Amino acid sequence: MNTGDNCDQLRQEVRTWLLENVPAGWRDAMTNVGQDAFVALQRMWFEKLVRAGYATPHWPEGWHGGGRSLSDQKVIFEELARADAPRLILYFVALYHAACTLFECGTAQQREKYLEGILNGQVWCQGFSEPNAGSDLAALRTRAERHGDRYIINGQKIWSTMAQYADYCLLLARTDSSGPPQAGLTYLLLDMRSKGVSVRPISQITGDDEFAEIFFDDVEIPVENRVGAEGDGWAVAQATLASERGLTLVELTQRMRYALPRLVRSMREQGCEDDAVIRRDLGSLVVNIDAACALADQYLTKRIAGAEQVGDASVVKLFYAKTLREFASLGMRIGGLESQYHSGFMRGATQETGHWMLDFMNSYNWSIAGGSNEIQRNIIAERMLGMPREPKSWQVVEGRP
Amino acid sequence: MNTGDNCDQLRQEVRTWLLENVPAGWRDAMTNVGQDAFVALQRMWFEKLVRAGYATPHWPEGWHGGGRSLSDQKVIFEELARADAPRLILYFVALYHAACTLFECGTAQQREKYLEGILNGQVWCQGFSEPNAGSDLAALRTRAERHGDRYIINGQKIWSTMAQYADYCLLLARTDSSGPPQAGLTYLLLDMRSKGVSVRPISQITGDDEFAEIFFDDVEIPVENRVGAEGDGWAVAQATLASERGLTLVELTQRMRYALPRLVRSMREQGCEDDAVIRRDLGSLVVNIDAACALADQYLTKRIAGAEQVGDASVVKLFYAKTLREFASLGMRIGGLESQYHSGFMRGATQETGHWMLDFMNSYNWSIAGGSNEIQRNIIAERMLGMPREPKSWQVVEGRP
Amino acid sequence: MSVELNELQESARKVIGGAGLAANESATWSQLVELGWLLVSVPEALSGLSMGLPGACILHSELGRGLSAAPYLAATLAVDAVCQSGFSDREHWLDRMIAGELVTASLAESGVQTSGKHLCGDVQGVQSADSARHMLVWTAGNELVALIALNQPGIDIVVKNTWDQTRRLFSVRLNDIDLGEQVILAEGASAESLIRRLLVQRDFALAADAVGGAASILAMTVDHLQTRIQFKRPLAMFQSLKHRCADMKASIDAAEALLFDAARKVRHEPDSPDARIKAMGTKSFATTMFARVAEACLQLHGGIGMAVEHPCHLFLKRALLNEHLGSATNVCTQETARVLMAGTR
Amino acid sequence: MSVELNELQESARKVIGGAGLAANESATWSQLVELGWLLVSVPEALSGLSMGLPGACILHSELGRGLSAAPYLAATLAVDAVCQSGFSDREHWLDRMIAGELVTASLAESGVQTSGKHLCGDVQGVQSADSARHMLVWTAGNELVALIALNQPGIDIVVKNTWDQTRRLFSVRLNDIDLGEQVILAEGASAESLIRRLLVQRDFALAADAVGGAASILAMTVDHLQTRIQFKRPLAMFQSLKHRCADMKASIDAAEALLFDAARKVRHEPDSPDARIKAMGTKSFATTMFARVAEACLQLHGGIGMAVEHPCHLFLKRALLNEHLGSATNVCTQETARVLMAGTR
Repeated sequence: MNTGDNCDQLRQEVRTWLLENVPAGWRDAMTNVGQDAFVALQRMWFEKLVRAGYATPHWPEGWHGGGRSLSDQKVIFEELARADAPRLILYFVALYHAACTLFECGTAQQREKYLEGILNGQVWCQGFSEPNAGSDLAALRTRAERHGDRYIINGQKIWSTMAQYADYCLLLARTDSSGPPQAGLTYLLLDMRSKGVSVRPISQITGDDEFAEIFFDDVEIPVENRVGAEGDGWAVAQATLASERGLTLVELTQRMRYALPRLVRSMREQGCEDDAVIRRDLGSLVVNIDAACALADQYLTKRIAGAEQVGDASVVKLFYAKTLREFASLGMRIGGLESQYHSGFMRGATQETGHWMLDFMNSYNWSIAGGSNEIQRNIIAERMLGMPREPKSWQVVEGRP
Repeated sequence: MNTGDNCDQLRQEVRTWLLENVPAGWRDAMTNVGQDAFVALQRMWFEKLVRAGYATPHWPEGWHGGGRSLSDQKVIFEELARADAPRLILYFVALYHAACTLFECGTAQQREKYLEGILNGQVWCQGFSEPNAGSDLAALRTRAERHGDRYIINGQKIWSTMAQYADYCLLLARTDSSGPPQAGLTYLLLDMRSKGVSVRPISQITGDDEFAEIFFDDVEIPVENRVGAEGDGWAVAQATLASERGLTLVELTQRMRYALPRLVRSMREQGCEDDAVIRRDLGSLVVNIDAACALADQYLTKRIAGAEQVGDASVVKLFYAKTLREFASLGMRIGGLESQYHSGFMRGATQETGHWMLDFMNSYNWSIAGGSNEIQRNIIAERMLGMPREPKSWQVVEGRP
Repeated sequence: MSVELNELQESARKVIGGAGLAANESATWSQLVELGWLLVSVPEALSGLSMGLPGACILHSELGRGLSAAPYLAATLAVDAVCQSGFSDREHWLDRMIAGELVTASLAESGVQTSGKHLCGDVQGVQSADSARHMLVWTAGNELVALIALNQPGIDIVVKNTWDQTRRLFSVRLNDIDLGEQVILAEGASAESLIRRLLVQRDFALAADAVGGAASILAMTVDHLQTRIQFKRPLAMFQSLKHRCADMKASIDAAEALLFDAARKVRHEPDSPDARIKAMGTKSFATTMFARVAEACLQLHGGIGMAVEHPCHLFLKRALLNEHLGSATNVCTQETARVLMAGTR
Repeated sequence: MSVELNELQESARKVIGGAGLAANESATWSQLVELGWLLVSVPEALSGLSMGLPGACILHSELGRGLSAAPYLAATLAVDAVCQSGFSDREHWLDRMIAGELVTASLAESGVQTSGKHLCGDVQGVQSADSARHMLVWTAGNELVALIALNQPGIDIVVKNTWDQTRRLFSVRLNDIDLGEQVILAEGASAESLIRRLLVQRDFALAADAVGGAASILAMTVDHLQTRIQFKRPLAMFQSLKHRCADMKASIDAAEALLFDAARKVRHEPDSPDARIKAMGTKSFATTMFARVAEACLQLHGGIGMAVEHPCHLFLKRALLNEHLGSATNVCTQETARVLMAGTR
């Protein structure tokens, strides 16, 4: 891992900038407020980061802020975590999924059209999952029928993060049902203001509604909005999914570490700072977090060295999800009965807010979404340990266990 | 559950008898001794129990000690546990598996021939498992070929408890390989002194050798030693396996409860009786043991009421195995480095001896043997919860996870 | 389980099951009043069903299974306290309570103290306090049990917004409440034993609620796995999910066995120190089990479990709240260890 | 990992792997002496490889993978203590040690005290004491580090019959050993920092041993599951077994990442309090992980895992012993919590 002069200088620079620019008290300002306040904060923070060049360090050279090495990006993310800066949740799909897909698979024309828009604050969402294709993307059924220079879309997407705010959508749809399921998918860019698009936010068990369903009723998309060839959607989607691997986990694991003092303060508030059982579990959590940070760091180091292997990301995500759950669980134990009272709803704060029950429920985002723990275990067992895959098709027949 | 006068009177009677008859200091006498001493103790204790009628309360009326109700049997087992009496490991197969099989499926002639021998101290072993048929009995391959009025046996058995001491063996062998695997099995009674039988004790990781392999090289068994019809072996084996269900678990869970003071004494010896973390885990173990006892008790109550359902026994065994492991693990934590030194080898003591590492390893007997935890989970999921069975046959094909 | 208890369970399951999950609070309350469920543990001498702790556990378990909103637990505590007390007006109070006038109580630890002739302090976890005219209180120091009117000066009732939406909890602040004007049920040694009795019932009830809730969410989860198709097969075909369900089934059965075993063992002396320890052990085992089961079931539901429209989260939130009501889990385990150690030479 | 470390790892894996599991102690010892592995953390100035903690972790991890019997851990502690000390005879001692004369040390907590000019007390967990002429000791109170001859009067060496058969531990009793006749390596403040440095190395070494051992037993278990046929298919096809292997893989990877991350972070100040905390955390995490992995692997082996002829149990016993060597797990977690709390406003 490069910890040389360049990195140290950048670290100092980012740290100083954050000290001056992270909106003071943003957590309190985001507690028990409506969506508008949240969107306004995200926009303000996005613009600041874009201007400073810290929102797009992963973009190629030539683009604003772009051309940074992975190790420089890591420094930026670590410092964002350290400074407890807001996460750019509203712009995440735009900055990572959309941008990286366009850089990797888009045409020059598409890049020109959309990337500038992203820098100007256009919000994107991802339309991959469907009600019957959650973990199993190959089963998706939203249809895209070619009519001349347009595709006509009918169907439904679900679990689309912040779709209700989105200007554009990364849409994976089926253009062919005749061959193998993965071969019939096509990747399209959809203007969310198109006729026939409707969005219904999903009320979550946290009280939030950061996910939404999207319904398509004869929605038209021009053929030039296709990314890659017709039927190449599966491959393009892989580029989308790989776009932020690693860095996000570095940031999130570091955020856990910097959030540990919240547990300690809770212990003091609850007068249980001398409880040996709680202290033992706290000590054990600290080490688990160190391990999660080390795993994420090692993973990024491997990526920098071009030595990433299939399954590496699954290990990090699985371990992170487990540790995050432990974090929130310990918080609840410390908080006692009080942890079961609504202590305010903090928008966009995601993890380790100190509202332990909220944090606990949010931790399921990491064990279910983006490939559930179960899917990650399959990948690790099959692709790292070389154990047999689950059979492709499977007859339900009676037989001894 | 009957807790009426009869039971209370029996309890008092058994308790008094045990007070006078349990060999004082038998645990110390069994520590670091050879097999002969162990066999001698078992024989002595067996004879005492037979004479008192407490070895065969589950036998039918008319047989010595027999004709007791299940609730009376429960009282006897509870009191044996309470008195920390030696378990009759050497005679277990004879008293339960062999006797119950003969009562249920044997001919009058077979019963006459063998049951008296059992009461006189003949040792039996069970020849079911094979190297490639552990959890999967239907796959067993030891052959029994009919030649006139004899079967000729060739093959191998494994994990046969105390086969090296056995006079007879309950043998499950294949007489037919043409049909469905379970249909070709036949149940035979084998004199272990027959020509061609050889026994090799298996050295266990505990230092014990209570299991053995049995090899058959053209061993002859007279046809009259067959139990049930040729090809009915699977059904007869079920009777064998069901023969001691319930009572053993009542006894074992009660033994855990009465062994708890050993943990407390260890804590005092190690000076950690005020360690809050250990105390918390001890308290939690106590409740787990209460739950295990309650489960075993409930199970027997169901059997008495004729209300047993498939899977009930699996739940009890799974929970017992888990709790037993916790018991020994806590013992090791309390014992610290000392728990990792050989503290003596106690023959026939099975569980919760206070030699924590020995106990820990012995606890695998309950999570692996007699239907592993994994098999029990299958039974619970499939037959209690109604989830699909594992497919009968399964092609290894590539496919998404 | 006796025939009597079995019948009670069957009829309760029919009633609660018929009303659907998390049914309307006041409708459930009226129904259970009508069915005479408040009489389940009342002694025969007072025209009750005299089914003691086992009977109460049956009903609490079914109410947990249905995520019932009715303040049955609080009400039965008050009913029992009145039954146990010898005060003159007892029958009159009992009649009103059995007829459906709610006297509520706290499901949490008491924060009440006597100060001269007055009561002060916070009572947390009071069920449906806005529907009650009176509340049963006991002091943290075990000196006193009383019924106090909730509409008198010096009482502040604050609704607590719990994550669990299936029950409504309040905190009630007592500001120098004059004892002379309240109904005193017990004082001194008899208060100590009555309070122990109440805490035993409370902990058993929470444990029973947990057992019923866990069985219910597991059944729902198995149904989900049987019907949800991924990779062209029902999720229930995946062995790792099957095994997790099996483990949950085993721990639910263990908690249930423990619950009824302990309830039967202490039913004749529910105010004894032994009953208290058994209740604490059962409560901590069952509520911890329920929380872990509900956590796992949410995971097994996948995305849909995160949506408010699916009832999965209602179980999780009730389970996590139960963990923090009644005796604290760490106190339960420490006390259990203490008793074992004190009894070991 | 640097290219250098990678190369060290590859060559060590070849050597240890080639010798087979739990290879002969003295053959392994000779081989590692010959390969210069005792020099791995010795400073360049003393003709060492100067690869510090990360280099040591590589080798310990490979030795754990192979269930090595050689007293390498004890020996490197003694070598390091000599390197760090300024005593006149240093180079001479170092030459003898590097050439293969074993100076052993304890892998457990020290029970040694100074009493006037004498040393007293028990030293537990001394590796292969019967092959050594000297032993490194430090006092429990951190006053002193010394080399003492094992063949002098007042020394009682007792072999301890550990369940782990892959290493040989002894306890050494010191009865009024005259300090004047021993080689004193450090006293006072410099002893305190040297002892900290030794404990850090010991804990890292045990953690590395655990990481290597766990990776090894998991690989063996996956092989077993791939080849063992039950119900007409390899056990490795059963998803619940696959998922348990996946969970183990994740925790082994986490321990390994933690190990090398922590070793790298403290390599320049391995005698600092921060190094001590990191070493304790890493040790408790890794040895707990190894014990849980080995426990599960034995279960996954089924009956054959219970037979002494299969090496599965060797890993389990080494894993459980490792948990009880070095800093005690409960002390590690309590200390980690203490440091966090002290640093939190």
